[in-house]
Amino acid sequence: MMDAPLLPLFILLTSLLAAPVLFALPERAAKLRTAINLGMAALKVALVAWLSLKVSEGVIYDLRFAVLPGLEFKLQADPLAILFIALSAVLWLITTVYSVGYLEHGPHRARFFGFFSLCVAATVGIAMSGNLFTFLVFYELLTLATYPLVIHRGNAEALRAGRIYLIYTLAGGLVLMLGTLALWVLAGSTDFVAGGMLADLAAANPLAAQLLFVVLIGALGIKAALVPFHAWLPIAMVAPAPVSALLHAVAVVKAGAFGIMRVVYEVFGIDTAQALGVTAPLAALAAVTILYGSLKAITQDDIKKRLAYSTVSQVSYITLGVALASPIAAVGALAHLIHQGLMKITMFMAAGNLAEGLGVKRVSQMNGVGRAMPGTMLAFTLAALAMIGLPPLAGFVSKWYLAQGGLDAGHGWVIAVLLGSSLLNAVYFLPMLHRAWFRDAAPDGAGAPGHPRIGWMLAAPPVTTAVLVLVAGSFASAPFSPLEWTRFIVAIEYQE
Amino acid sequence: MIDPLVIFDLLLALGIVALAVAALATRESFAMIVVFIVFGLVSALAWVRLSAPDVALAEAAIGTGVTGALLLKTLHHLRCATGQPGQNATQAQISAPPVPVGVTLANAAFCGLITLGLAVAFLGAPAAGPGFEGLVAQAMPQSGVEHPVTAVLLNFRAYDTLMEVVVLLAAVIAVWQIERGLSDAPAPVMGEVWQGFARLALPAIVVVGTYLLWVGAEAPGGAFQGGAVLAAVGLLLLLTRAYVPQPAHRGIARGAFVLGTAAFALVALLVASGGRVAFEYPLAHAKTLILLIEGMVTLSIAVTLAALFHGREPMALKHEGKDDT
Amino acid sequence: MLELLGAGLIGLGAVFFVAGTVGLLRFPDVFCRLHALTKADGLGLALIALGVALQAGTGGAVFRIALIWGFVALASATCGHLIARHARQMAGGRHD
Amino acid sequence: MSVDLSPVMLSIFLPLFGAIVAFMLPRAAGAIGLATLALTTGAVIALARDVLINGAAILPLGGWGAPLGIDLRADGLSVAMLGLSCAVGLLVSLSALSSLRGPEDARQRQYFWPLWLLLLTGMNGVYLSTDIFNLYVMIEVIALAAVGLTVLSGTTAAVRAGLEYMYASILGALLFLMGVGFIYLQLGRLDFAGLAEAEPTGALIAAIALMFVGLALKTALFPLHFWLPAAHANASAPASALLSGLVVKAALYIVLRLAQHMPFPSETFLTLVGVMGAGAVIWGSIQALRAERLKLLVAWSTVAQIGLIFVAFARAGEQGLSESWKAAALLILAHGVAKAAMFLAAGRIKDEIGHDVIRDLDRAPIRPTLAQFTFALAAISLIGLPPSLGFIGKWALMEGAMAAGYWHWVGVTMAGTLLSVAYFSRVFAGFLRFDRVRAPVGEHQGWALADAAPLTLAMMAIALGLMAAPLLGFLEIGYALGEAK
Amino acid sequence: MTPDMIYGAAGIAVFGIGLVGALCAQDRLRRVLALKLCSVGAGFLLLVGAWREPPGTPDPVPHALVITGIVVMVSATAVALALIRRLHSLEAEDER
Repeated sequence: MMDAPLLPLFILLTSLLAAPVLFALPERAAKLRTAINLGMAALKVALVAWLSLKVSEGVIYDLRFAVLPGLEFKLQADPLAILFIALSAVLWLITTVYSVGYLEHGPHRARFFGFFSLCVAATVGIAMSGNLFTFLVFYELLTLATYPLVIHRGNAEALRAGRIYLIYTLAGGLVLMLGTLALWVLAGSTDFVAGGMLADLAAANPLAAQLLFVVLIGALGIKAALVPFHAWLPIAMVAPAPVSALLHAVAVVKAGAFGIMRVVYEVFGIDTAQALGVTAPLAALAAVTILYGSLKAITQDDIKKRLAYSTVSQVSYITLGVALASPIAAVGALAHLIHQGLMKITMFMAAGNLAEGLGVKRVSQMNGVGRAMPGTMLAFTLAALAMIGLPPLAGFVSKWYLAQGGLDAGHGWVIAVLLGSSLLNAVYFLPMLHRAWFRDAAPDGAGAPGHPRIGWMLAAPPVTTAVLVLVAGSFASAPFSPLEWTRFIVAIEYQE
Repeated sequence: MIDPLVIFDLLLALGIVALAVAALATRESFAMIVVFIVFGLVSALAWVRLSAPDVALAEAAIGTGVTGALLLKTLHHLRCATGQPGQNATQAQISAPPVPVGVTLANAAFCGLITLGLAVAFLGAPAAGPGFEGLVAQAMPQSGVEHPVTAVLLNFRAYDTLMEVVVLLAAVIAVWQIERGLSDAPAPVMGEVWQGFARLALPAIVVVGTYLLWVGAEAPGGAFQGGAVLAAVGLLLLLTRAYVPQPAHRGIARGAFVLGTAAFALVALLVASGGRVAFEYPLAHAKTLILLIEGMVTLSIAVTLAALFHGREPMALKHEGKDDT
Repeated sequence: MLELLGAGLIGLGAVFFVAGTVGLLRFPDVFCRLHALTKADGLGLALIALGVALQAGTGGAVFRIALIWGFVALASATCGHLIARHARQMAGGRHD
Repeated sequence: MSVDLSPVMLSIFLPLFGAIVAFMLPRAAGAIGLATLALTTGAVIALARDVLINGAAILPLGGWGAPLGIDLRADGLSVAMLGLSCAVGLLVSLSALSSLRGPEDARQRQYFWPLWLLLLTGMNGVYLSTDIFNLYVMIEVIALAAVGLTVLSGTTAAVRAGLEYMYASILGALLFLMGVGFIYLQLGRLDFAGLAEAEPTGALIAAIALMFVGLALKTALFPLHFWLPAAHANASAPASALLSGLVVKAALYIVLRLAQHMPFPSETFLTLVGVMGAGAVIWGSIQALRAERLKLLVAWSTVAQIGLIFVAFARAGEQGLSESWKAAALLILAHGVAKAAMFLAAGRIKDEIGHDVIRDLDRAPIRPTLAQFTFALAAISLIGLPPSLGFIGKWALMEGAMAAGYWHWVGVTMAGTLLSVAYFSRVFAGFLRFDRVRAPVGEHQGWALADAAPLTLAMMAIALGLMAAPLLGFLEIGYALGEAK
Repeated sequence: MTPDMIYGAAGIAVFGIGLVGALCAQDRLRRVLALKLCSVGAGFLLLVGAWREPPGTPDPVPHALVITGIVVMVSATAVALALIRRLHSLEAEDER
């Protein structure tokens, strides 16, 4: 097969170059815009598939050029990157379809899709960053590209949310810059190296290394919505549904979680991090976030807010898996990166459909919506059950590995956390399902099962992702399934 | 025994400082300007004592004469525009926001501190060591002129001088721009004696100015002093209303403004051939070229200074605002 | 001999200047001051110019000194006239 | 016999002749100005090529050679600054052509070009000069032309600001001149090479202090910034872009050069510079947060950003300025390009919606999208977000500060960055809010040609960040600091 | 006590006085005048640097520099005064 060393760059450019074209398109050129959007998204999926094949064959991709003397801008495609790119490429395609349907007659579509495209470019860039410096560049780009999406509605509430979002994330970016600089000054390199590269520094100056860890994880924790830096996430849910879906499932919170992985595994190295004694506190913080997020979710009546707190909780599974410092837990964490994405995107799209089709935005309005929109609600139900961790759905697989990893690492309390979280998940999701399927709609109020007006572009995406949730869980051991790929990665990171 | 000249120097220096204080402390604006003019002339005297007759001439003619005229004109304008000829300009400017006394005091204290520091630094500076005089003496034979100051101005550091003429050009363009459309304050009527004086003085001033220009090659004097004296002709013409700038004359005026700069820069560039660099006059033609440049520059300076005094660009006031170029 | 005479004349001229300046400072109004200045300084200048001319070596220098004296005399007379005119206008509040 | 037109001479003399011709032929001033800019840019490119191949170029004017004569010297830093003034100048000129098009702008148009070309003459002269008295004359050329440009719009506010600017300029230049006097007193010569040999005596310290204060006044370093906001905010858009993007840089460049050649200033002095810079960052940002008008906000942000550049000077540690000058140079270039873009964009916004009151930006039924986008791009560079040149500059600054253990300067830089996010996001909110408009908003206004120049500038500010490595390599050509120490 | 010391001190004093005036004066005209005083002070300093004990001739370069400085200063003064005149007219208009 043909060898293309610039493949990672092409993958980046499919969305990076699409953005200016989309900006420049006149508002009315809807068909052309859709064609470009879908064409580019499909092309990206194809390129990513090609890339994963090559990487699994052992081809190494490494593109770099110097920005400052010694400091390089570096793109690489390692298995971990592939995992994240694949997720974002596939979900971008699906979300694009959904967005086209969602915004069919809305204002500012040129702007929306331009930034949407930039946002995916940034995510792909984050995935393929070969060092922390490059990671930082794309991390900030992600912030900038998502801000206009968050405030897309352009009203006072959106602006306020946008401001809070911007302050949190840019502050996070600034702290990340500080940490990257410190890393650069202390270690002379910011490269991601399997097994880490800070063993010498940690031995020579453990305090500096610990501080560095705190700074870097703190910075990334803002985007990953770790408590106490999570406040922006529930506020940012004022964004349009596809944006929320992207934010929660693919781009922003995942970028944070992914960054934590990179830092723990490839900057510090899991052994070094453990030796520094920083993983246990991180695990504890993740556990607190998991429980706190779930507890807060229970009290929310707004569907998207409830989902947002659920994200706070679920994303920390990933952090927890990383911090447990056990290969088995790591498998769970990485798998959850994918699984949580699939589950959450399904739920946000379904929530969007409820709002669009029925005007339902609150849990208390959900009575009888199952009968009005059976497809959408079926997808939602599947995803919710997966979240709770019902076998054989995707959520179960990741929780299972996390629990095993906890035992493996000698942290028995993890089981309790997972159980508690699952219980809480059930407490906030089951009533929604109950209302949707088993309650009759109030005869007059909003959410009366009328004739939902949603096209296939809105209806199909959540169903697709729900099917993926089912498949990912049921065929977890198939080749090229997320779980298998994850094992491949963990073998590299733990250098077994 | 103390040298009587030292006493003279001391008294002169004290006088200069006193006049400086007086100029700023005088309340009435007109008196302030008069004191300033006296200050400038006395300073020029001191500069003669420092063996710098060229500079003294320039200071007297430009730094004091032209500057004084500019100040007086402005004062006249301020008083006329306010409508009360007798009123003090200070009171007229009510719209300037008052500065808190504390700030003023702090500023003054700060300045005092700086001055003290400078004085200490000056007294601690080494006795004047070798400057450029050796280099200048060596290079004089190749300079094309006999007077060292002129050699420095038009040959060794001709680039500075060119840029100085550019500053003058920038000033006149800026002034025309700033005062566009500004109506002229009514010229003061000065009576017959003044007219007679002007008529008598004009030719004499032209002669003196040209003489200063010519003598600059070997003795104190030169383009700037000559130009300033010639500018006095312009001032007299303007003040006696013997010449009223017309819109039609703008082209000529522009030409006169840029003449010095253009000629200077062209010569500077064009001599750079045959292995020579810019500003490197061929020795055989050095004196000619320098005189040529000086002549053009003198003319430009004279016209420019007069134009700076006149201020606004002459144009038909009827078409105010939508006047074409 | 000429040297000495020149010095004497310069000294005398200086006395007139001092007198004129005292007048400038002490007299009550513009016209009196002008009176003191123009008269005394005119004479003082003439005496000093004469003194310097006596000390000067060349004819050219003497010529230039004479010119200077002429110009200054002319200018100060005109100035005196203008100041007086202006003062009278101010006093009378009259414009012409 | 052919005349030897060295690109060093041309980059100063072309704008000079351009100014003369533009002044003589007011009707054709625009065309002449643009042609001059293009030619000058060509000369600078030729010069850059020369310098790249042969290293620093020295031209002893009149053939005398320093210290008697004046030498012009073009090294990497000079040429980079020349490039900045020409590239930014060319694009601002393009924008001026379109923004000064109306019949009511006839007078502005007539005077804009000669003044601007004289300004360019002065700036290019500064960047090539190696003689401190010549620098004094050059900054006066700049000052007069810049004041002329400031008051071009002719409003009361502009003239009042221009007068304050004039006072500050003259005073700054005179302080500088006094410093020149002390240098002469101490050394008996005025060229840069002579400065390097100087012993730090009282007279020299006085000279350094005087020149620094003079230049700080010219470049509006806190607390000597009082004249800048009004002057830059009230000038017309192209003039503001030139003033904020280029003019203050000339004085900054001189500070950089002097720091290169003068004996190493004491630690206390540097700390003081840094404290002033930090004050500028904080105070400028606070005022930008409070500003009611867009252009005023942008002007205050200049005060803050200038402060940051001085922080870069101040964080020189034991190694002297040998490293920190690079951060300062990068920040100067980055700010020059981005701020010019921002002022032009702000001018466009003001033109399109008729006012520039920040609070009411979101009431406008018309949104000049492209200008807003340009503004945002420029803000990215000014805030220092990757991959812009501003980011690289801040990176270099913080890296150096961290390596030297100056954590307080790191803190100041970070605070400045956050504050800039805060004040710029006020503007973004105005751009992107729509619920206060009654009429339907036509957001996409198409591609106005007038937006091309600012957009290009803004994209340059971003793209240059990716070219920072070759840029730094170029800046180091002929930099004599290592040898001088 | 040589002339350079005496006039050098005077020059610095004049510069300082000008500085005070430039920063503290409220009157616009007075501030211009104060700046002019500063420039005279700077001129003194340069000329003092050029001065040599009598048998020696002074260094001509600073003389040239001061002449340049004078011309530059008169240009700047002219612009400042034009601004003052313009501003005065504008303010008078605004008041009406």
